[in-house]
Amino acid sequence: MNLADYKYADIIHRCFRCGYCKFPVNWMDANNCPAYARFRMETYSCGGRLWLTRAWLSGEIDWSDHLAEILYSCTACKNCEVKCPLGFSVDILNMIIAAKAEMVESGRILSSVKEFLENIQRQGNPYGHSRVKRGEWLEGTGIEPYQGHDFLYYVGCVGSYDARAQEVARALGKVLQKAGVSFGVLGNDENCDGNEVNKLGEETLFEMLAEENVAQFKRLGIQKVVTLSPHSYNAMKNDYPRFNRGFDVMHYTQLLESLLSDGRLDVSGGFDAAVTYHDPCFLGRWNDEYEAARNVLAAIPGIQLIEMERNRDSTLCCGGGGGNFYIDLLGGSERSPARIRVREAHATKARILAVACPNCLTMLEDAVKAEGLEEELVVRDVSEIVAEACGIT
Amino acid sequence: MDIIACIKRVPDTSEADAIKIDSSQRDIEKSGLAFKINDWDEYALEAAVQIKEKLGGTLTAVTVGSQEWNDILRRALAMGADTGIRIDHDVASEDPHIVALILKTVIQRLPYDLVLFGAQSEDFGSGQLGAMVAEMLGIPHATLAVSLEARENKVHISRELEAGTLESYTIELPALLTIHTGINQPRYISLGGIKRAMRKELQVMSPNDLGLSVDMLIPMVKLERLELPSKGKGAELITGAPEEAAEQMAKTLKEAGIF
Amino acid sequence: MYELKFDENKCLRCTTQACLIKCQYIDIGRDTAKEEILKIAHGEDSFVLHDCVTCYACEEYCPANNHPFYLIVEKQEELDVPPLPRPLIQRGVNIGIPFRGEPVIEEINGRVLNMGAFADLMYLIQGKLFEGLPVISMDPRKMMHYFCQLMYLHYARTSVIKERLPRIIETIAKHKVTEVICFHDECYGTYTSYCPAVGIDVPFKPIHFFEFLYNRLSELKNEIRPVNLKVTYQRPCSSRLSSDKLHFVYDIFKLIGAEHVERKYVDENALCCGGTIQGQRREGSRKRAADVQRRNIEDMISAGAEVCVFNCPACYDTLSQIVDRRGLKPIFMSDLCRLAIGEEPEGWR
Amino acid sequence: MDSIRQALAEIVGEEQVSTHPEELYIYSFDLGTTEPHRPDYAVAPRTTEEVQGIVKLANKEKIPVVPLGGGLSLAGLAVPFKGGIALDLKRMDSIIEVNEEARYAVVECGVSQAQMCSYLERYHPTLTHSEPGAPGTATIGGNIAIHGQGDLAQPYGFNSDMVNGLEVVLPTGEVCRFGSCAIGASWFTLHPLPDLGLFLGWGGTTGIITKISLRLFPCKKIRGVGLFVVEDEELVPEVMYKLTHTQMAEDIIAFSQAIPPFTSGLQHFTINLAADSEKELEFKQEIIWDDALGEYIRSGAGGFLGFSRGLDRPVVSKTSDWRKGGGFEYVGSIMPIEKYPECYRRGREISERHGIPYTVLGRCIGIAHAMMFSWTYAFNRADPETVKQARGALHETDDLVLELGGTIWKPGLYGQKLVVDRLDPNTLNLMKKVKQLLDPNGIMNPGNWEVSR
Repeated sequence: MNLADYKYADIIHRCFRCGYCKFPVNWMDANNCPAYARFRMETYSCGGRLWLTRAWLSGEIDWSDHLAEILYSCTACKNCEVKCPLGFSVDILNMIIAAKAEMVESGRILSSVKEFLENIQRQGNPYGHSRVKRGEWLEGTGIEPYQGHDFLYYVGCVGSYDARAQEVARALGKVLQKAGVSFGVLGNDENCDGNEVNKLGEETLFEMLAEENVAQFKRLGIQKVVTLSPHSYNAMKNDYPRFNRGFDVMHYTQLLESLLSDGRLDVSGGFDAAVTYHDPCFLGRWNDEYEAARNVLAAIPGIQLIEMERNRDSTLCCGGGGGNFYIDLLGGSERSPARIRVREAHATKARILAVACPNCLTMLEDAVKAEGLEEELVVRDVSEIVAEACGIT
Repeated sequence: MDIIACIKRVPDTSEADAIKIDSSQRDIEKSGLAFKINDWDEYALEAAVQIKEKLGGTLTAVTVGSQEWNDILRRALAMGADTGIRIDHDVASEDPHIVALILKTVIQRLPYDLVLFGAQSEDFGSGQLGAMVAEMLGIPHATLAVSLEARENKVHISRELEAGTLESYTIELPALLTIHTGINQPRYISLGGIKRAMRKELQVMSPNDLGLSVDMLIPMVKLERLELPSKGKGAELITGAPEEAAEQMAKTLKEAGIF
Repeated sequence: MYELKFDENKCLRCTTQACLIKCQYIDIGRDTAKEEILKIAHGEDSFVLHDCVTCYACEEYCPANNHPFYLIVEKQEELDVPPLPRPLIQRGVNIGIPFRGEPVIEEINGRVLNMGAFADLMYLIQGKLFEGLPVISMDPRKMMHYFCQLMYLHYARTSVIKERLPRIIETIAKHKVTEVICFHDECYGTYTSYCPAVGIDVPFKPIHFFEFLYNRLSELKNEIRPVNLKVTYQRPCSSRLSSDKLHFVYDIFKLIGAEHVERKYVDENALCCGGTIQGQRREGSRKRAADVQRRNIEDMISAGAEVCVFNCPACYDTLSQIVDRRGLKPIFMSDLCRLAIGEEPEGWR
Repeated sequence: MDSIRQALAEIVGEEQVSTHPEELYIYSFDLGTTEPHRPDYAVAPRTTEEVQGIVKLANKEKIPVVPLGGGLSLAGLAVPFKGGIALDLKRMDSIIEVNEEARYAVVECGVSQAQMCSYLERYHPTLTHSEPGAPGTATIGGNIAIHGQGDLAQPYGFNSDMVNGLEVVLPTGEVCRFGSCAIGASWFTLHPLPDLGLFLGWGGTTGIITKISLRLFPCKKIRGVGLFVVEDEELVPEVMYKLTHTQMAEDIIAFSQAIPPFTSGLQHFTINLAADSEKELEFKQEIIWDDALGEYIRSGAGGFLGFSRGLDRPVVSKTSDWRKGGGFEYVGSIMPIEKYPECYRRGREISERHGIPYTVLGRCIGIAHAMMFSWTYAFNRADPETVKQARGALHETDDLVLELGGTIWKPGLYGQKLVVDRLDPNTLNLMKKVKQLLDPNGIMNPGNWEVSR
């Protein structure tokens, strides 16, 4: 691979490295790029990555594990894109993903990324757990396998396999049951949505997953999909159209919002706590959906909603995107984005840190433990909060 | 340099409890299982590809197995092998000697300087195959190679002994090596790579084509039955604050005489 | 060269002198008015040439359609009494110079929406109303190739208009267009009023933006939910060139359930946004503009308007912040229409 | 294992030291035309103590230390010409104290300009600091180390004139304080203690500024920009003079550029006004547009383009995209305002000779005591030819500055030599002594301001 063959050869040199990509929209601090916040070296800012990518492709520096770490520590949170003042800002993140794709094609990637992708190739999930266990979370929920229901409830890998996220998957299932929504799931036949695969640069694998999912959904006559994870939502909403997606997709917070406004959900049980909400990147910055979850929370009696300093398009990513909830290049420090974020949430004096993404859930919950804040701050998914307000236990 | 790498297809056993014995009691339930290149063989392949990238020559990947086994040859081709050869013979629970015989017969017919095997297989793990084939071919061999440097007509290797002691050899070619994990970092095989590899040559031949008649392939060892290990005593779960837990853990390990 | 079709006899025969008497910025009696307009026609200097705020209104006032405003501007140029300081004129004239390459011409063979010099306002033509409608001049870097140039009436530079306009028309025609919906009614006025007045051919049929909006809304009638807003309309100078289309403003309001409040400064008496006035050479122009704006907005408020609807982006730039500070919501007409069919235009809270 | 790397890791922690080619590559660059040079170590300290430790180590080992803030000088002032340690100070970003009554803020050197602005907007809305025209990532420390100016330069002067106190780590490792803080009092004034002025404008060659007490100024409720334009560059000095005489404006900048065409050949002024009420605003507008500038408008020589409320944060990085090339560099000068017309004309000639669209700007410093006049040259990072062009133009411009009787602001190596060659020998001699006294081993940002050679 040399620069000339690189998809963005004609623009990658245009980054001046002014550093705007590091800021939140309100300029409050220069560390809103999760990787930069973690390492505080220029290499880890978006500009640094672009310059290094160009240097690598033009042979000024060689491939190395460290170079791969720098590129793969990008969580694709899109903060840089929101903030970059230049005309090509729409592509600054694509340029980094394309660089990852070069590494994938050459076969030279970090072993953790290799593992992540091979696991998905084999088992359809990043953990490498067996396909035949994907539906285990369903036990005792009475949730039906999809069969001509109004909605397919697409759970995704984290919700299917991560013990904590499984609780959330079940909670949402119960809420939908309570609201009388007609929905079913795919269980063991559900496959990875490919969002992270795509952001990790494994384009062909992503295409395969997308094509298979679209085909399967068509076969089953699925018209509407509601996803647990914003990552699945993003892939299906923004990337699947390339594979003539034949269905509509919404994130569960959007569904809950409309169920509430249609009076189909009775949350009069209330939820008595000060709550602060963390925007998932793939709902917020990627899909401009900042209000659905807030409206849901605001509709619940007893909730006092407090905003963190950095919210909506200024949100600091939990550090789990771009596969980092598994490859974990940003963990292991008090400067891990998840821990910074948890401290920010704690500073609001809220008791509950509400999330709407299973990746954020696991990242932030671990961070709460690492910060020793279990007594003062609890991470709950919006669906769990709604479940409680509906009197589901 | 012309290299031959012999590889095997094994189930992905990262989750032991996904493994079940089938009704014949001589094999495992294949349904719902994912298969892959035997771990050790992947290191052997990577080693071969690296030599080829350095010194040029050809790399042929060989395997003995049924139709489904093509997929591991495709991966080998995607990694950098020029040709893939499958000898169509069901070796599910086969006597290593038979597999060795088949492999030897193929290898003889090919040009080669270096033959690489994984040190053992993840499933049966007998670790005999490499050595047997070397003996049958009558070429020098070394097992459990943890480092490998190839020159035009010789290879420098070191192999791991007990307690991590290393011994080093220079071996004249042709020779056969069995490769240990950790000798390199096998590259990622992208799906795009596999698609492109579809264009490469994949030969299939039967033992017959190799002049091996059925009676030559009668196993000397027969597998009688497989069973899962019976569950051991429940593990002890250590709880409490990190300090205490650590202390408790240390105590338990001492008592167990582990340190 | 193109000649303004001005007929002095029409003025001689005229009994109204509406052109100057109705002017809201010059205080003048009927007799003086007649003298002055004839002086101007004869190419003599007149205080009118100095005091004109270039609001276009007299084009509308003239009962004989004799183009008094075009005349005034031509004479301002001839006699070198520009309403604006020299650097503003040079700056303005240079604004229209394309400098970022030629536009890509794809053939439409039919009806098209022309964004003219407002390619950066694409966000105003989103949603159902504009579905499937081909658009030209979508690239801000190339939009000056579609700039109707009429703005130079404020700069006493009809020479620039006459020099550049034919090339612009050529560019638009290259798209093989039949009907051209003009995003801004300054373009519409250019092709329906100015071009005939000076004899420039227009090889396509111009459509007024509001006429288009009205027809689209009628097609989508059953999706309209009344907006129930008290609205007022900031009429731009350019709309003086297409008074016959003004009724579409009210037709649209009726269709979408917007109540147009009763005002003093409306229709013929509409007040200028002040944008061009504030920079003029004439003593006290900045304050004059501020005063016009104050009267205008106080009238909006006392009439009980909640929303100020805009057509012209220049008016919007000049007034939106100010009306906003006074508690009125500024909105473009197209966005108001989008509201009515249940869409959420950007910038509407 | 490199023992110096080891020692550095012990001071700042493993993760804050790098000898990886990736970090060394990135820290070898200036964003302008200066040739890159790789450091041996990239280090990002968090505290004054860590900086101290690093400097002591560097002294012992005789290796260079190159302090770096936003790295936006564009003049190569933080390029490690002699290798050594690239010291990224952006982790030192605490705003330690804001004193509303005495109007000052004590901050660590790595606080970014944008961070400072939004912090004040949020927590002290009645106060503001003089924000430079640089990207918001520029740091407070870096800015005063190069005598920067900001959007309050017109009424109050250079940012380095707004210092109420300093904490500096000397090249030999001692921590020194200057101003009232040096006697244990609060950080409210630099005077009247004996003046040591050894660090401002030295570009990190005499020590590392770690803490700054920065003067803050009243921030009025309404702030906005008025635009005025003249054809004749000869008018600019008198317009500046009249404007400053009113003492009603904040920032005053005159500029002219080839692109877009409507700015070409004209002199535009941006004039910042601030007021707490509509009444005050209208009063100031009347004084400025109608009284001070009215004559130009009536004569047709000058035009008022309107006043718009709200100040945007500078986005100069857009300049780098003019040639779709990601690069620009400018020569900044401190000039008498009467030189504006010549600066403009000669600068235009240079640009045209080098085939670069001209861009010039003059920002008023103090009530017209001087201006910072800059000539900007954009280049295409991917096209070495354009980089060479720009470099040529920059050097010619450095010569021009001195020819016109100005001084070069934050000169690069070429400009530094021009200045040193013209320096009064006694002054130069004193600078040498100061440098030798403070930095006996010559470890601080070597290559820059090498007065002692």
